[in-house]
Amino acid sequence: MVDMNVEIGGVRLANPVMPASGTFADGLDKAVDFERLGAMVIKTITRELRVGNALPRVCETPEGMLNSIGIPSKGMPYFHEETLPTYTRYSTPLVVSISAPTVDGFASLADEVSLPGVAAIEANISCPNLEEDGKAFANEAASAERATAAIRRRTSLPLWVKLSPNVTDIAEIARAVEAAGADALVVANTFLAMAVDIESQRPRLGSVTGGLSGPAIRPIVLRMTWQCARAVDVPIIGCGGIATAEDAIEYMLAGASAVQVGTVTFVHPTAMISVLEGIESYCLRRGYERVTDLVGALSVEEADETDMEWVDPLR
Amino acid sequence: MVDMNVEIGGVRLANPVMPASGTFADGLDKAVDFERLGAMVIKTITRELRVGNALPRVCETPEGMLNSIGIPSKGMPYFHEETLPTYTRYSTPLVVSISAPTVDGFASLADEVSLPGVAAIEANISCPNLEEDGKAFANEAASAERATAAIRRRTSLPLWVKLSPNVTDIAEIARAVEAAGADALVVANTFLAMAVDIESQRPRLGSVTGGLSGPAIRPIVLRMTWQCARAVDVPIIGCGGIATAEDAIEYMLAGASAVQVGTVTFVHPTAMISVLEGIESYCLRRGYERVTDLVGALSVEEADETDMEWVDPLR
Amino acid sequence: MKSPDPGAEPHHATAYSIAAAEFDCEVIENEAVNAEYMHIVATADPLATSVAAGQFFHMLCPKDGPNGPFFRRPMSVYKADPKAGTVAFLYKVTGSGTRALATLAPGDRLDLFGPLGVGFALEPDWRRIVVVGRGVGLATLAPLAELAAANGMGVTAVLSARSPAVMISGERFRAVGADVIEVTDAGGTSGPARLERVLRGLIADGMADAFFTCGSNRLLLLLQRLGREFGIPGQVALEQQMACGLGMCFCCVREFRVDGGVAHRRVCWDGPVFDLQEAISW
Amino acid sequence: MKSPDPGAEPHHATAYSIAAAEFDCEVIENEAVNAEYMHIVATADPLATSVAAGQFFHMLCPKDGPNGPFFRRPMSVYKADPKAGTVAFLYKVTGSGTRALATLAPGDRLDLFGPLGVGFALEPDWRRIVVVGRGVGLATLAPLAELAAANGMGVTAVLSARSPAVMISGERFRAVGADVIEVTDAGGTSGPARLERVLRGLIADGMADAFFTCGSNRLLLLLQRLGREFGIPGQVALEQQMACGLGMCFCCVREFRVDGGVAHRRVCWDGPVFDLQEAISW
Ligand SMILES: Cc1cc2nc3c(=O)[nH]c(=O)nc-3n(C[C@H](O)[C@H](O)[C@H](O)COP(=O)(O)OP(=O)(O)OC[C@H]3O[C@@H](n4cnc5c(N)ncnc54)[C@H](O)[C@@H]3O)c2cc1C
Ligand SMILES: Cc1cc2nc3c(=O)[nH]c(=O)nc-3n(C[C@H](O)[C@H](O)[C@H](O)COP(=O)(O)OP(=O)(O)OC[C@H]3O[C@@H](n4cnc5c(N)ncnc54)[C@H](O)[C@@H]3O)c2cc1C
Ligand SMILES: Cc1cc2nc3c(=O)[nH]c(=O)nc-3n(C[C@H](O)[C@H](O)[C@H](O)COP(=O)(O)O)c2cc1C
Ligand SMILES: Cc1cc2nc3c(=O)[nH]c(=O)nc-3n(C[C@H](O)[C@H](O)[C@H](O)COP(=O)(O)O)c2cc1C
Ligand code: FES
Ligand code: FES
Repeated sequence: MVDMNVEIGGVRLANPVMPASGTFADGLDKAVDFERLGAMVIKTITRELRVGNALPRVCETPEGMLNSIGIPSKGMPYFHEETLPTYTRYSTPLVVSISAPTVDGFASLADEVSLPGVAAIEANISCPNLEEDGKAFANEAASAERATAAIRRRTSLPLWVKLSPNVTDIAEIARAVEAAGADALVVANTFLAMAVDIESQRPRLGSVTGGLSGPAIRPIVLRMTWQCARAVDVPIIGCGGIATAEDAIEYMLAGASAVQVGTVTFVHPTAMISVLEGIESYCLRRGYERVTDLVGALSVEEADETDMEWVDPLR
Repeated sequence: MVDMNVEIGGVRLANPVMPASGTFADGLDKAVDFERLGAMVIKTITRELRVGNALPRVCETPEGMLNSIGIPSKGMPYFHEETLPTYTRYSTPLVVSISAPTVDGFASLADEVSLPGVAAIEANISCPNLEEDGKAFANEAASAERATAAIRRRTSLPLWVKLSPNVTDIAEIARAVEAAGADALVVANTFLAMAVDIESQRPRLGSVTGGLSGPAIRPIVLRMTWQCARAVDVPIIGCGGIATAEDAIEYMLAGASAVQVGTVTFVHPTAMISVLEGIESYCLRRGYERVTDLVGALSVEEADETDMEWVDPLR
Repeated sequence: MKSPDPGAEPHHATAYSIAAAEFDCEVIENEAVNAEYMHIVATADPLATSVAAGQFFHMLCPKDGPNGPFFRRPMSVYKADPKAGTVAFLYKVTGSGTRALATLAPGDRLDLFGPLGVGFALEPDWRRIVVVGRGVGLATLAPLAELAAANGMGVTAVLSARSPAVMISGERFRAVGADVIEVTDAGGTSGPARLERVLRGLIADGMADAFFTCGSNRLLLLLQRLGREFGIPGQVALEQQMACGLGMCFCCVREFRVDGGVAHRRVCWDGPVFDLQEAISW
Repeated sequence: MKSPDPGAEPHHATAYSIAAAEFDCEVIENEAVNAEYMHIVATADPLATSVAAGQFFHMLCPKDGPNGPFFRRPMSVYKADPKAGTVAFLYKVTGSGTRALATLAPGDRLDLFGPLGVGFALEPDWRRIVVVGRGVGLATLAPLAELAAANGMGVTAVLSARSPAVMISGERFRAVGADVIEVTDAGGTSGPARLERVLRGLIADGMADAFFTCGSNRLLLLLQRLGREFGIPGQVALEQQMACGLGMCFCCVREFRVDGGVAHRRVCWDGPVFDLQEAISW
């Protein structure tokens, strides 16, 4: 028996496997027993009523997909009356992902969703910040920090902050968000990307650009996870291109305390369960008593880094 | 007949298809007639003698690969005596990629390779800047600009600058590099990434992290190409995951004036030729007389962007 | 376009089966039925063969090249045979996914996820229904005709195609006792004016307690107009690009006329079968 | 490790064929020869069958799943038959690429790129050579034995394997008239001390004008030692992970002892056959 429990920034999870926001909804219960999940992370909600982006909203790319779903939102009354009761039926911890266009919007929405039955808040700060020219909060350490700090002041729930991978130095942003009071980091959201239909000579997505997800991005996000894990003390939840238990174990060895499974669920609806079972068998096979023993177990030899030693020019 | 000529920052090319630095060498002449290429871009050279990175230096990822080849360099005498004569036998323009650990190093190397037979210099500024803590020159607008300006002062050859995709705002860097005197931009180098062998629990690359290339990254680099093309006036050379003529046409529609083909050559050695022929047939079929008519022909409807209009909160 | 309630639940969103699963099936047959359509039959277990008319499976097509297919492909069931333990689909090769699907040979594996979506619903008091379909839409309507016949309803099937050579499923409809009217562009018999006359005739003869359609925008518009004029209810099966097929990703939304406003609904979850009048033609 | 000249050209880097091409071949046979090895034969045109002993093809293996294989896989030619227009390879299923390769059936396509690399070189004044190989390394040595025999040289082949059941190519060597000495771990005959006695015997008998080896580090070390002691030249075929196969990417470098220093060479381009004494064991 492997102890699969993990503690993620104040929330105790029965195992480290959970869905990524926007790739999970109650319909999945047709194929997956939600009681087996480490947590349920629901699609980002906003206070505002929104219909989402223009169609087409998805397209296929090499081992990945683009999405420009946007955040179709039915508003807060719907959240209270429909969404919350749908998930509080399960004993699995519920993580509510929130987004807002302003720092105050984030703070007051966090306050509003700090309700019984909600185990943690995941702040999706990859959205455009209307107070700063529409640049995403997650793109700069300062704005990421401001949003985090404002949310922190308004909720006593565990606060997970989801970073964007579209940045030069994710470790710097991770440190800023940790300093502002995040209890855990989710690394990461999608890469801004695009695709073109050469016959119509138009973008394949109705909104021109969208987010790239799926196995294609895994090596990049894995690197970011490793960098963040070395930069901060709070737990990291790895998220990007995880399709199998092996992929999830890569993330955990690189420093993730838990993982989110997104796009692959669209292709293999029961992927989360096989990831979970595969992690457990790996632990059994390798003699780990606790899944937490995997976290950061990567052994990195001091690289001799010959190529970094720029020797004196020859002449 | 389609006019396939393109003019890239002062160099006239017979067609817009060329290899990406580090994925091309004289051995390819076993399979490809170099006279058919738009240009020959050779592996980055440095002044210093270097052996390259620890092994393993490559690994496979979903629709892509990681490399941490580094820049094994045989030094300048070898460049003069062996490399240059190897390529000046062909009438195809030769582009010499250079790299250096300091601004002055870049400038003097540029000076040194400004030789007869060299058609243009490609500055690979994704290397660590020893004067700024080892951060890559290409990571910040200021350091990218300094390196470009220094090279510009020391060579009258056309200067192409190759950007890094590991940045928050590539358009900002493109503008800085253009302002510093670049004649064209190459968008882009590889994404910093990693992979882990879960059996040995070690990184798959000897140097832990490496660069992700191949089809997997195409949607991200295509987006960057589009952003850069809208930000600057100098021509853009698109580079990232191009495997087929369709991919190259996507780049050209999005604003690239030419393309570099990298990783796919390892899988299909004659890929550059099929890309070239495919672009020409597309032009014929669509009635374009000049390949340059494709550049930036993407039609982007004013997206109604419903999802960006954050309406007033309901309550 | 902005709607007052982007996700109002349609009234017939009752789940058809409470479970769906990923099935590793074996291909039994995969053959061209004419120049455009292929017929694929695969082994299926009881949960899979419990699929209702109008529901669909989400199919994992073999890889074709680096560009995919990455997503599954939705296909409505053409025939489910619980006794034989098989499900069958009729499909048209249109792009990378269906092209790859067409390469499967008997003995190959086929991964099916389902059954999914909301199928057709027959009101007990309907006696005679009219199904009007075109192209591959007929594949979706065939099991409905069978279901109606099994419930003792009379079925008139108006089958439209470009030419007799690519007309499908005529026998399938006749086999369940449907009156079949075949019309083709090639024969000049499928034009809207002529079809309208045919349908008005059926209405006059009391053959149309309800309309069912799939596969043509023009037919949808025509049936909506006649439905409104004569107060005849109806249902339409719609298509939309899908990623998850389970109502999770919101890529497959379409707009519907609901309570005087416009609502967004997910074709995979709230449909693919919708009320005839609520559908907005495309 | 740093070398004075990271890329000194090895002295035998003469190109074998001036051209290489991507061939779309048809699989004629792909069968297990024992519990560990498969034998694949594919159609090939004259450029492909001009491949020399020790040269290799870079094979595109079918896709196995999202993780690849992405790169080609290098395989030295086991037999090229210009008359029949075929090339054959002997391979061991070790990972994703060879696993996928093993699924190919006669009639399937196989994309081969080659011929590549520098093969074995026979000096005209050698009369008798000794080839010593282990495991799949024997596949690489078999065409060399054939070439030597065709040039009138005597060949002694010392074939080493874990057990007789996975011993390969014995007949292939015997067919060209080689003296074959089979040794196995299971039979306790493959230990270094015993092998050294065998080789010293061959040297004493004047059978060893040159040594050739492939597939075992231990054998390489042994032959290097004996080669130095008796001044016997030799060549070794080395393996290394490859991406391009054409000397472009520098992923396949290994270190070699050259002029008292250490040089980096590309196995795909400067090899895969190298001077016995320059190779550094791994
Ligand atoms: C509920 C439902 C039932 C269907 N039943 C059938 C059927 O019984 N027989 C049949 O031949 N076809 C049916 N279709 C259409 C079928 O899904 C598409 O033909 C198929 O997805 C095309 O994939 P492709 O890769 O060949 O084409 P591509 O054009 O390469 O596909 C590109 C993308 O667009 C999507 N796409 C393209 N055309 C359609 C379409 N018409 N509907 C939905 N997505 C599309 C694909 O799924 C994919 O995501 C049905 C569609 C839906 C939504
Ligand atoms: C010049 C040359 C000739 C060869 N000839 C033969 C032959 O005739 N028969 C035979 O069975 N094998 C031969 N090999 C080894 C063969 O290339 C590997 O067994 C094969 O690449 C393994 O691929 P995989 O996907 O099955 O294994 P994996 O372990 O999944 O491969 C992962 C990566 O490592 C590389 N790799 C793994 N093992 C080796 C290896 N031993 N050598 C080089 N790369 C490796 C793969 O190419 C791939 O890039 C030869 C290798 C070289 C370099
Ligand atoms: C269709 C779709 C919708 C998404 N919606 C959201 C969202 O609402 N909020 C959010 O934080 N992330 C969203 N994401 C991003 C995922 O949560 C995840 O970060 C990303 O897809 C990378 O993981 P993956 O490669 O496993 O999919 C969405 C992703 C997809 C594919
Ligand atoms: C093995 C390898 C070596 C590379 N070496 C260099 C290099 O020396 N200099 C450089 O500017 N880019 C180098 N690159 C990056 C490529 O030039 C190119 O920017 C990148 O691979 C993206 O293009 P692709 O997806 O078509 O390969 C290298 C890439 C690979 C795969
Ligand atoms: S396909 Fe995902 S919601 Fe319909
Ligand atoms: S495999 Fe690329 S240099 Fe050898």
